[in-house]
Amino acid sequence: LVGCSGGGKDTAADLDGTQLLTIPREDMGTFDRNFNPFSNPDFPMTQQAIYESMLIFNPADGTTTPWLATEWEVAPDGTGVTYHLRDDVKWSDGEPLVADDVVVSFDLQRQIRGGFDYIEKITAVDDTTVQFDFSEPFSPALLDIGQQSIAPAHIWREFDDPAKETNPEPVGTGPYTEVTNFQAQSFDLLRNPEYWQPDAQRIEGIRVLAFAGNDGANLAAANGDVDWAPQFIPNIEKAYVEKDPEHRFYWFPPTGSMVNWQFNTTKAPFDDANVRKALSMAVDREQVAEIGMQGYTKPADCTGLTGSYDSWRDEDVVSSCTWTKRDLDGAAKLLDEAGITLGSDGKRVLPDGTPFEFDYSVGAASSDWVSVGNVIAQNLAELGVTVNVAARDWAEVVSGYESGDFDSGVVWSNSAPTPYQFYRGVMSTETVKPAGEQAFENYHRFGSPEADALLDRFAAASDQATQTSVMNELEALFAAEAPVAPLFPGPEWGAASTARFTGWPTEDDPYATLSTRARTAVLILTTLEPVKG
Amino acid sequence: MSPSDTPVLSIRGLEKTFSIGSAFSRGRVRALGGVDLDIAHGEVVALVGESGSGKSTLARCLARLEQPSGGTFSFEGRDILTSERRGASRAYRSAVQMIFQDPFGSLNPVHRVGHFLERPLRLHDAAAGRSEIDAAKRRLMAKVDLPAELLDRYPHELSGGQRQRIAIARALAVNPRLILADEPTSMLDVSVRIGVLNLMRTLCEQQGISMLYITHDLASARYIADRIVVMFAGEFVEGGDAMALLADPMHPYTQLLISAVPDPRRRGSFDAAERARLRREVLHPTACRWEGTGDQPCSADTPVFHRVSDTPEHWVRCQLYAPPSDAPGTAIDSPAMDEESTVL
Amino acid sequence: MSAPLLEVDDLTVEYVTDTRVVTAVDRVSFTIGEGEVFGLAGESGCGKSTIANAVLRLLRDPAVIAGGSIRFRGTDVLALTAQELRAFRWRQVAMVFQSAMNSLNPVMTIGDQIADIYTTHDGISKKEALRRAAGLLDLVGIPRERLRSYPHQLSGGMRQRVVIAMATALRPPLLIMDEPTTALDVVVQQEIMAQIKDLQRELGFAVLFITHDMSLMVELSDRMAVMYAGRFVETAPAVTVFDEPRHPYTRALMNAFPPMTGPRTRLTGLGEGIRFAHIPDLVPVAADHWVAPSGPTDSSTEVAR
Amino acid sequence: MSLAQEPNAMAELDLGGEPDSTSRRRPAREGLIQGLLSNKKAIAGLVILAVFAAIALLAPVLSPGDPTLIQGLGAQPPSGDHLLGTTAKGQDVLALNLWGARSSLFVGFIVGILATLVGLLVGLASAYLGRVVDNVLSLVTNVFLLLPGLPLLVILAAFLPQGIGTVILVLVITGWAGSARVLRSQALSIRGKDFVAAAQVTGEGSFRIMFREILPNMASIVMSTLLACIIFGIGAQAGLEFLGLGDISTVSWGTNLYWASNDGALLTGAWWVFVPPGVSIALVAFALALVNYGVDETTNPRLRRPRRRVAAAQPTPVSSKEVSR
Amino acid sequence: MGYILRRLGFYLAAFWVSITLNFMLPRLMPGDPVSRMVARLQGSIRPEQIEALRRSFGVDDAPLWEQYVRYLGQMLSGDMGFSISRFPTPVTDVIAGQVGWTVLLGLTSLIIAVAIGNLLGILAAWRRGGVLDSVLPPVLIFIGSFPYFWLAMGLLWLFGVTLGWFPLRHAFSMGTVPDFSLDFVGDVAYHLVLPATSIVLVSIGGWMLGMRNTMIATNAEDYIVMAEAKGLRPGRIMMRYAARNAMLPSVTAFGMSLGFIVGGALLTEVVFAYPGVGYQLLSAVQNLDYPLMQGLFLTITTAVLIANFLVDIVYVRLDPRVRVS
Ligand SMILES: Nc1ncnc2c1ncn2[C@@H]1O[C@H](COP(=O)(O)OP(=O)(O)OP(=O)(O)O)[C@@H](O)[C@H]1O
Ligand SMILES: Nc1ncnc2c1ncn2[C@@H]1O[C@H](COP(=O)(O)OP(=O)(O)OP(=O)(O)O)[C@@H](O)[C@H]1O
Ligand SMILES: [Mg+2]
Ligand SMILES: [Mg+2]
Repeated sequence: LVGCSGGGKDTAADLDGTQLLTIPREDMGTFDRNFNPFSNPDFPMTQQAIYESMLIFNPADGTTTPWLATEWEVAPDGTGVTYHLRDDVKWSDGEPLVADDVVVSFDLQRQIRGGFDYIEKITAVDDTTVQFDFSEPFSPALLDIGQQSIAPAHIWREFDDPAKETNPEPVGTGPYTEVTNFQAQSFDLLRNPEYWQPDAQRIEGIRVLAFAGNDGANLAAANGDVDWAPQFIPNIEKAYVEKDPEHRFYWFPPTGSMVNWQFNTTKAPFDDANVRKALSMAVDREQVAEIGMQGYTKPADCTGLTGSYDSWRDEDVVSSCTWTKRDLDGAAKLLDEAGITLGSDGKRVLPDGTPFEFDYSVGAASSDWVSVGNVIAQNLAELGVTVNVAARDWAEVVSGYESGDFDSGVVWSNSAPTPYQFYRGVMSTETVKPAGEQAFENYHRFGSPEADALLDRFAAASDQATQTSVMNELEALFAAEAPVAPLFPGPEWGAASTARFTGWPTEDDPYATLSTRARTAVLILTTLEPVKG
Repeated sequence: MSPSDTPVLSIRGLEKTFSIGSAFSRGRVRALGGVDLDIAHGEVVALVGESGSGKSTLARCLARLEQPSGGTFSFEGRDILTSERRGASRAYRSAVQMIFQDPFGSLNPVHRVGHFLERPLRLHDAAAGRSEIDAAKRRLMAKVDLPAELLDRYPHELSGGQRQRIAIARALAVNPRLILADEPTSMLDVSVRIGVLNLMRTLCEQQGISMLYITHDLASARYIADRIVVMFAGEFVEGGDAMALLADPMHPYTQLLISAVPDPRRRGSFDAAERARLRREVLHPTACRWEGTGDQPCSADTPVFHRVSDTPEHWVRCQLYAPPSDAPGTAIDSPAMDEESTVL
Repeated sequence: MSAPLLEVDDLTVEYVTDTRVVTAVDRVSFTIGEGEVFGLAGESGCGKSTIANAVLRLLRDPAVIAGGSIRFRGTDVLALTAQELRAFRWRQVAMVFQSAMNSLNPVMTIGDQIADIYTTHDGISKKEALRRAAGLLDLVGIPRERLRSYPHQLSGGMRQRVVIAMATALRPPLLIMDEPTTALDVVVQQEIMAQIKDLQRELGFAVLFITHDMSLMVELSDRMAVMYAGRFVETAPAVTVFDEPRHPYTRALMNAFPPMTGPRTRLTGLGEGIRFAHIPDLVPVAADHWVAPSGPTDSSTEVAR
Repeated sequence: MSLAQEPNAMAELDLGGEPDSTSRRRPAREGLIQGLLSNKKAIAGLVILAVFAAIALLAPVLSPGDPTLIQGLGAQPPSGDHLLGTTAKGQDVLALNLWGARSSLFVGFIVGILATLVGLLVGLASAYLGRVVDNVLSLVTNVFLLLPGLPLLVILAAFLPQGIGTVILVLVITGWAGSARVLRSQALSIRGKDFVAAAQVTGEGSFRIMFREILPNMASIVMSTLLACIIFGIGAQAGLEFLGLGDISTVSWGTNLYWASNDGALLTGAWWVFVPPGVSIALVAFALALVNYGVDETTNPRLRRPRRRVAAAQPTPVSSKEVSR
Repeated sequence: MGYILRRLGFYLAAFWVSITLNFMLPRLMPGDPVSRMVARLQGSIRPEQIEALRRSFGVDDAPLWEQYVRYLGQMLSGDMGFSISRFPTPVTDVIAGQVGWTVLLGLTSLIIAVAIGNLLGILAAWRRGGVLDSVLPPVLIFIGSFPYFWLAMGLLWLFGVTLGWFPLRHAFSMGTVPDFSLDFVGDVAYHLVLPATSIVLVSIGGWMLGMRNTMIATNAEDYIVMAEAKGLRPGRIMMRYAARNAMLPSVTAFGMSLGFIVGGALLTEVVFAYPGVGYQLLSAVQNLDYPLMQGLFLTITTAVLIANFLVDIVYVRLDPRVRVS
């Protein structure tokens, strides 16, 4: 009764191999029983332990693991994909997985959550073959489609209103599907009796704990009450690792979205690429990463690509580019050329005589990015440019972004298995909306016809070589135009302890990221082994 | 009718009903049930009655601190309620002043004495300059027999009697023609009471000010007033020349009141049985006021006043005194209109 | 004359605050005989209530009985322990306070408040106590069903009668009445006084009667004292005080009440701001008539600041 | 006291006893100030307040430059260089707290003053004008009193643009009703006094009566309402900012706490970041409460500490003999 | 009876005002829940999914009055729609699951604070100048001056983390199944200790001081002196005569504090990861989950209004003077 059970404080006697893998969920103070894989936001472990996808892309090492599908073919003209499903997979209620399940899942996904607009038709060719036809060539679709969670058609067809279904007793193909002991602040997931890889179910089950915020979850992690700490932990060395250095470790691969400093290019002088570059050059990204992000990430380069896309990165572009390295003199020169000159008071003025002073918008809730803003403001002050860190409510900030009513601000980029979506989001004219009209991406409103052409070529290319060469051109274009100033790749938080479970992915063995919300989590769940005795 | 014959104040059927509680309730208290009264120039009328009979309410209505719910009154011939609908005019304020019961409550403790005299002087005599006002203040202090150096004091530094004198001086500052004095001495220490009464009497006599003197102390009413009106449960029940009325009270309630006044000279005359009878008669719920029998003209619907003595002013409103044909009393419409009716 | 019921000798009461010491009662002596009505008159703040409360030792914190003695039927009241005092109170001396409005607990029924007396002093059951309480109400002519009323449901006069009934509950030999009727209507006031008179005739208790209404006092008391600034200035039988007041302050008091009979003559009260200072001890001027000496043109008066 | 306490909870409860009549008769303002200056608790409170006020005013002198400046190594415990250590970002904790006093005290006092002012206007108008005005204003006041304060605060803070102005506005909106209620009931009792009627009979206008006759008599209650509102303001601002609903780009004790918790100060054992803002808030609130205590004791001498221990029902002591218990 | 009806009328009016406010507030702010969610999930929602999200959450473009009418209808029928941030759980389910814990925490701490605080106040006032009277009030005021989340965190770190005496989080141990066994109730009580203590510590001073001051005023009443003169035992005078009357303002304050129960435990819930509506309100606000926000606010307000109404009824029982009128 006394004390909290279920944590790393267990004595050896408790480690009988049946201990539950304890995972915190830091942004849900309480749980409502809702295992609908199509609802937003994701309910903990639903997409990881209960439902699975046809393949799993691991951004940490760029590999793709076949999962519910064993193999796939991309149509030569890039206008379709065919997946072949595993034939030994059963739903947790004993029904076999069939192609129709995939068809229904995509119908539901498109109907409830939207997206996949490029898919024209989905056909269940036979029980294990499902074919997707696109309206136009779209090579990034392979991973996109492959990572969609598949739900059982025989169950979901029965629901009157799938969007509002809370699915309290989920039926999935994942390793841990049996919900037990569901309480407002914790629930357990036990083994799927019908799992297709019974050998991989080495742990007894998963216990998820609810926390009303990072503080509580961090405390639990520091105290050793959880095995896995997938949330942001400040000063993690001291706060977490140091308390049990033998077992605890963390690994923050730079595989999240790229965090950019965007400028409203519909406003002068931000419409001038050189000004953008100059501002970017004034930023001390090392300091930004060190202080703003507690050293948990590293500076971005001129490609704007995160660690997920290391295989795409063109080292030539990286080495020839200058505007992501701190160079105050260079920045000053560029600004002088743009007519933004230093006034007598040490502050720069625009050609029209007004002081060069603008806002850095950021959501107040993202305290790390506010700190980043503070560092940037401090950096730019040295250049004679005044940046006001305007930390406001995210909704307000985003609505400013959407309508194009902002000076500059911090923004995340699209993340997807290939850099296509990233470059489309920052450079394509298709995503540019005139100021005043609501935009959902490309808030900075930069479009380049050149980029459009390259993006189209990339989408149509079905062979790796062509894709790589097109991508190199896109990278060079990005480096030349600097549509946004990439700051650093968002790290994917992850820390864990080997006190009770071993087999975690690490920097040396990056078979998955250490995130509980990524698709790759299922790889971890099927790899971990309980510590015994 | 010469101007001096016009009563200074003439009240007709004045009513006041209080609704108690807040917006959601409907409770009502009838504090004034339609009273008539005339006060002549320079006359001191005492209004006596039990606690809660509506004496203060009448004074407050006349001072325009409450809005009457019915009836009219006119001041110097002008119908006030119709001519000054929204609150009192400054002219009315400068003619009618009020003195309150509690000298501790009626002087704001945060102001100096001078302030209480200065404000009315400023408000009602705009042209006056600094020095004139100072002189006026000193004159006022002299009038109420107080040294001028008290002007710099705060009220709490004065004795009760001194405070009440300041209150009187404040009322006098505007040269009023009518003063409403609501139990001005009941809160004062006994030893200084008489001094204040003397002062008020003197002022009225010297300056021809009329006064409505409200009290429940019959002895002081007798001491100061020309005329006494007895009030009971929001109605006037008897009125007349002060000495005559007290010498020969007609209404049982008046009798009760008089018998209740302790008087050492009547030591031992205290008759509990007689008092109990009177009290029963007055306060017994069925002993309705003016409940006439069929042929007698005095009832609640058509209350009639009975003249009950040789002095024309002494009247009573009680069915006990319904005049038999040979009695000296005669029914009259209203005591207050009596004078006019004799003129007509 | 038999031994007096209450003997107060040289009583001095001080209010000791941080900044100053106020002597509210200054070397006051008087006696009350069995069944006697003793009146105490004087201006507001002269110390009347202080004397009354001192007798029961009810005075609160800054007050200290600085000297003198209080004896009740021979017992030294000032020597009683808290325990003994509780037994002494109400059984020997009961008290009626200035305002009945405030001396009844607003959230307890009348019955409970009366019953409290019996359950505490006589140790009888609540039921029995309530039965006796009903009897008490009969005594003052209030219907028994009023036992279940709360104080605010009664008129001022009824409340005061309830308090008087309570005071007589244990048939104490001495009743202290501190301005028992000031807050009441004249008519009701007379009613109450009559009631007290009746009860006193019936039960034979002595009364220490405090008021500043001289007429009332003279009418009711056997003997009276006039008090000024914590000191007695005159004591005598009531009629004597009325007929031949000796001290100027007593004279002023007597003048303050216009008569209800006789011609209207102009009275003069005590001049505004006149204060008497240094009142000497009383000296006898006639049998049973004591006065503090002061010249006809009183040299010891001074004008207050 | 912090967000937890309803504003004015104390002031309200204090109304239980009518102030002693002897002090009522003294002119309220002078007596109040004199009384406060001779009350030990009040003086202690005023001294603490003065120290913090000095800190706030002198922050630019005591710690020149931008307090948020990042000065090298983070998370350093107190040392000679940094008397209170540094934050995880390497900012000087002492500088942050010195500068934080400015915003916290500013917001607290402004909120206190505005909330009291609004409450005063509503209370006076309600009490003096009566009838419909009173009914409507009382309804609104009571509704605002009953609306759960903190949730309303959180929702309002979320809905208005972030910034110090919003914080002030929100706190005033949620804080005025308490003072209005207290002030109204006080104004109502003064409105019933004869000197108000006397002023009316003299011919004074409503405005003058409200502000020159009624208001000065409310000095002490206005004062304690003000103090209670300031306490509320400081505490509630800290709470809002701690939740990240305030203006996190200002430096205040609340934002310092926010950053401390954000940077895991407790988790890493950096108590020196976490303790100073909390203690500063507590000290200021305590000081204000002490002054309030003093106001109470001044207006109601009964509340003063007796010279000796006394039980309420103890018999009157006899000076010659020892007090019998 | 009239009094009760009058209060009822007032509460209905208050209810209407608050539901209207509840309707207006979310619609006054910039941004919509979908943008907020996009911002929060930072990149994991694709731009092309936004329209679908809007559709499924039913972000409404109908004219305001139409929305208002519909809203009133829904509120009266108890239909609060679906939570956006926890789609598709109905708002009523979200609230129903949590409100009990909040009430448990809030009510427990309120009752403890009121009971102990008032008792201390009574004793302090009864024995003026004693330890309770002179030492305790300043100490309690000082403790109460700390921001209550600060105190909560301090307690958590001291007694939870460092000393390990109490659990760090949640309302009961993980893995236990709620039932009414002694074990479970004990477990819940054990988890309640720290959160409740933090609230009690902060609020107890106010209660004590309030009670003490009223009680001191009450002790000077004539009916207390009369009770003493009657020779009653001090204990009886203290409880039946003095405390019974001095309690009345506390009862009203208690009613007011009920508002604090539901909303006020917000930060405490966050610090101790305690389930409850307070935290949910905060997250609803952060996610712009209008339906949940409205539902919570409405629930809280309704609860407070009903509770106050009950307090009014109790008050009528306690204070016979308001029964008539
Ligand atoms: N503002 C008010 N609201 C409601 N009722 C009132 C108000 N003022 C007076 N009353 C009621 O009107 C009646 C008459 O009151 P009023 O004060 O005029 O009596 P009074 O004769 O002056 O009594 P007293 O001798 O005690 O001063 C009383 O029953 C009183 O309760
Ligand atoms: N608690 C107190 N502290 C200091 N002085 C006090 C206190 N109580 C009474 N006094 C002083 O003691 C004196 C006598 O007061 P007391 O109440 O006995 O007068 P009283 O004759 O009963 O007056 P009243 O006729 O107004 O009732 C007064 O001058 C008063 O100022
Ligand atoms: Mg009156
Ligand atoms: Mg007295």
